[in-house]
Amino acid sequence: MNQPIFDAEVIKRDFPIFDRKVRGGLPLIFLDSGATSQKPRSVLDAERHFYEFTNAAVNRGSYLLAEEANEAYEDARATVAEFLKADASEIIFTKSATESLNLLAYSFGNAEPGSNFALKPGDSIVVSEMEHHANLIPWQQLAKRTGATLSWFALKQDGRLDLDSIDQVITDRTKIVAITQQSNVLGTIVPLEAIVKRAHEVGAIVVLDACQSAPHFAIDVKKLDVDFLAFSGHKALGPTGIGVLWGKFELLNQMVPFLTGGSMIESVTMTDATWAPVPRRFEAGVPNMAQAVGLAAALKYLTNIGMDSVHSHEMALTKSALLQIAEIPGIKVIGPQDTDSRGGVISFTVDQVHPHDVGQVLDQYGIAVRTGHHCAWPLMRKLNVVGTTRASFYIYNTEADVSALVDGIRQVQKYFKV
Amino acid sequence: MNQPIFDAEVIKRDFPIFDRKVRGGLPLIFLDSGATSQKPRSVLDAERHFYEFTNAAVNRGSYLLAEEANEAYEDARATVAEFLKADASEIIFTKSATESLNLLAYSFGNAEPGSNFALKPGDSIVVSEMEHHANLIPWQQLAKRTGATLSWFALKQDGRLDLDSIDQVITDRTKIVAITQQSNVLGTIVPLEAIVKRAHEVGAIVVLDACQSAPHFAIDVKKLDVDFLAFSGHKALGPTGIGVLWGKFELLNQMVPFLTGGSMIESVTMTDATWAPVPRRFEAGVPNMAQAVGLAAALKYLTNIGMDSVHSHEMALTKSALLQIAEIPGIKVIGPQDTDSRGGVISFTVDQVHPHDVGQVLDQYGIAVRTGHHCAWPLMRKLNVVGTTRASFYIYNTEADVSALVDGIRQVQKYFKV
Amino acid sequence: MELDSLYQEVILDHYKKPAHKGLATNFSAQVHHVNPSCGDEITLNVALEGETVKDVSWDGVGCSISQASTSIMTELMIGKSVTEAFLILENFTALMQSKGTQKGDEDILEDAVALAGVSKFPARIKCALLGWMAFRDATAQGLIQKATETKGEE
Amino acid sequence: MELDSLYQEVILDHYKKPAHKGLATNFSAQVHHVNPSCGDEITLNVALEGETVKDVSWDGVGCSISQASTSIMTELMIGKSVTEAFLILENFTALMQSKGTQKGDEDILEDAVALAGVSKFPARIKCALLGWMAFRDATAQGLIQKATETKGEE
Ligand SMILES: Cc1ncc(COP(=O)(O)O)c(C=O)c1O
Ligand SMILES: Cc1ncc(COP(=O)(O)O)c(C=O)c1O
Repeated sequence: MNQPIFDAEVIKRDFPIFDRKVRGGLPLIFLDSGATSQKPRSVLDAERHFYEFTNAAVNRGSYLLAEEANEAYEDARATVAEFLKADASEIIFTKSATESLNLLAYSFGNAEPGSNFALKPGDSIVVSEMEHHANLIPWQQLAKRTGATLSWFALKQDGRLDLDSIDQVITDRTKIVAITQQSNVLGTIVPLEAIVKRAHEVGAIVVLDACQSAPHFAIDVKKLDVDFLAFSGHKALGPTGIGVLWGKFELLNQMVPFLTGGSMIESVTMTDATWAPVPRRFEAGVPNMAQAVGLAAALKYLTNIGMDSVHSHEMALTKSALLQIAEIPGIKVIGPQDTDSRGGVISFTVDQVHPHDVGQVLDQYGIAVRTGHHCAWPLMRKLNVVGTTRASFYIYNTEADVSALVDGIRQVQKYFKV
Repeated sequence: MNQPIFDAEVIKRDFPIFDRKVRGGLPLIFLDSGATSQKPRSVLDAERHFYEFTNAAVNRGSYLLAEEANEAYEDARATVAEFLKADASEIIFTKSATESLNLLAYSFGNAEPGSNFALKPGDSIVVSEMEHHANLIPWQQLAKRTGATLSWFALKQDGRLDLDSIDQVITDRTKIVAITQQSNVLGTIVPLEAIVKRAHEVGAIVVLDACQSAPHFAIDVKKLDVDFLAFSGHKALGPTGIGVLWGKFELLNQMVPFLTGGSMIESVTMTDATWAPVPRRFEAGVPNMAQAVGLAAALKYLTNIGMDSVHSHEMALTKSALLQIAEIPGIKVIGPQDTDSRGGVISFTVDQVHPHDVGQVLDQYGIAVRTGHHCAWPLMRKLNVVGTTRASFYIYNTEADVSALVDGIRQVQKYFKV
Repeated sequence: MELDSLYQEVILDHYKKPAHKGLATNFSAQVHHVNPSCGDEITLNVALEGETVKDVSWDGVGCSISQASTSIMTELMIGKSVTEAFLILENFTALMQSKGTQKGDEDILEDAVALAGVSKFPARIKCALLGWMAFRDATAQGLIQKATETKGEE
Repeated sequence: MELDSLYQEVILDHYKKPAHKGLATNFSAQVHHVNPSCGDEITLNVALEGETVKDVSWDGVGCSISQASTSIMTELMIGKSVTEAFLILENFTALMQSKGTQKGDEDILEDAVALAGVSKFPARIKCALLGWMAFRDATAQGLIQKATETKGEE
């Protein structure tokens, strides 16, 4: 499992951006795929092909282009479904994971009082202390609007969630458990089984933020048995402007719409409207068709490599990076120190140097990392750090990139004389 | 004004899709730009260039690519602002006009009771009988959620709004007037001055659906003096998956967010969050950066041609089509019969032939038109038709396309022996 | 011309003279279906007698395909047992999904094989199915109702 | 190296030994500002005496640029009239927006010209401005408060 079965140097050639040079002619060492990934040529070609050959509005046309556009769009839906081992009728295209999560929070908020998804004072929504703002603030707002309370799994010193108190966190009053599969800051992979089991025991639904997992390892929604799952295309080699919401059909089917407008209706009068079947009920307006097609090409590219290989490759780099960073005095890795239940995201601090300054010096060597609170501000407060520097790996990264990072960190220390 | 100053045949060469053939080798005669427009090469190139050279997540990075991505994204915002004669801080990127209009409806719905935008029972929202579902259902839903009532301008037999009763429709209780600038079915252009004047007199805000206008003639938001305006990129030569919401800064600045998540916050704790300044407050998550860049290229392409020329060209085609269609017995144009205050959208019915069948026969000749209710179902009911066939023109259409349409209609009649 | 594979003579005939159009007053169940993408609507009545489809009548607006398809369907279904009717329905649905690869079994579908060409035009499949889906729905409702009534009488 | 144009010696000195860091207890106004994109925070006190900036003190966390820039700003502002202070502020803001085209007026900005290089790094401009914006805000609040108090005394 730890042996990468593809050559990242060869993979890299599929990604046009690596032909460019940065900061005075240096090659690009891109270690920020946790924020957004680069795109292979096949994705750019697929999107362009859509515009150049079949561009027309879906759902409405009786001419050839519209038929073809429809087919391309629905094929993309089927590809996403296959990627998640789900049914195509359960796949909703959104603009981003952020929209997917907001869709859920607003749809639940729109539910008729007394109906399945309606929340009321006394009900509770459970999140964790390491959620990305996108899987935290929508639930804060839903809690405020409905009078429900927000509870959370606390973080332990080792960068893992404290699940000992699971029965106190998820209670009979819990209606929603919204949790990340992998932390975008610490790389921690959350043990979902216990959480899903407990949530379903008390009749709560589980919403999984798969932004940092779906692009990096194989996912089977049936095996996970969560109820909803969200991820963004742009972090999975896909275009910007496309996200996915998957949900169990029988749940989606009971839900009321979020965005309203064209194509999501059954019938409309001046004062009222009824809704189309799922998934169209949740896709108002002319959809992001070209981006859906691009995302499908991205997922095919990943499937072609094999998600298990993607994961092994990243874990090999992560292991190597963790070992080499551990040897540098004054560097502290925040989160799990080994490759057990963690992904290819490494956050660290450099003694006496602010993350922003770390990132700036690395940039001078062509190394792109992320710095700051990584949209997980409560986690930063909990860890008592102002921010971290984060390196994240993907299929186009190599051992040479890891070495460059490690050398770069030493240069940071030298530059700031620490 | 009625003299087109560009050659549509030359323009057409900028649009790769016209190289393809349809239905047994016929050239594509695309008369469905009202649903979505085709894309010039420069737009596809701009999007691709973003992915191949500067792809990185905006708002967060301290490395070169992120700086460049940020610049590209903010330049795009500035280009949109210029196109509307607005300020860049007033431009919000959404995924579509549908999202833009929902953003408003939800943000108003989220307003604290008693605050500027909050609605309460007794308040009224005004729309018109010819709204697209996207500018109707969000307001229906907002009315339902707040207890406000929905009122509307009725349609007259000539396809124009009945503004005689304006003082009865817009009253002291009116808080929002949401209206289209041009009907996507009838082509009717709405006389806004009277509506805006009356709305502001009673302290209501005016939301303009510019989906069918912004791509087709010059817009100056300061002159229009509306308060908010929405349009979709894909109808304006731009990519799918991008929309625009413009609003007066002082209004946007008082509004609470719609989508919540990353990049739209000022500060976040586990239980609460405060919001970033406008426009970021309304752009949660990693935005549709490549699409924003593509839209900017589209608007530059249009500006380059000149919006007045775009309009004259379309009106010349419309005039010609109206005249030629009038000569065919059994065809009825729905809406204004001349080119006075109307745009390049022509809806018609063919006696004894259902629109779907009309569209099907036209398709056989390579002609792409839209058929059905055009997401304006209440308007269809009012007109007492089950649907219409709609031809809509854009810069790449020619007199030859108009002739093909007219010949096609005669073939429809022949085929169905009517 | 490809168009002729869609608009067979039989279809145009049924379109001009639809069978069983106009709602009968006696029925076991009534349903109203719409095709949201084009706005076509149908109201359809089914009268069941025991296990037999005694009568089907309908009214509505729609394109030639949906009108003809509904008309053909009524002629096929009236007099059949519910089981036979559902078999025909399955058969027809499969034909519509066949993307032009099947011609349809004339023994089972009779005149409805004329609609085989529709399967090559994805946007029109819903038109062809509108009446059939309404029939399925109405028949199912009729059966359920009957079952409930019988139970009530026990 | 381009980096040296950003991290001038003066900046690193101020970063290591920031001036007027630690909040004074006497002040006319206190503000708290954050840089939402990186999480840096600053609390800043301004003490006004008549039209003069008597004292500026601050505390907070941030990168070398924001810490050094704030430190340099305090040394510049203390003792200046409010009008002079705002002039310096305008001057510095313009320098930050200059995209590396200006070197800054040393007569006005003194040590702050060392920050000219920041303007070539768009992501860092907000860092450099954090303390300055806090100062502007606090001073404005202090002035308003004074005006209100004076009015109250009338
Ligand atoms: C008048 C009008 N308003 C709103 C819309 C909705 O635009 P979109 O589907 O791109 O969100 C459209 C187009 O479909 C339209 O024509
Ligand atoms: C864990 C996690 N959740 C949610 C998001 C939000 O994704 P997006 O900004 O693409 O909507 C991100 C990425 O920014 C993430 O890392």
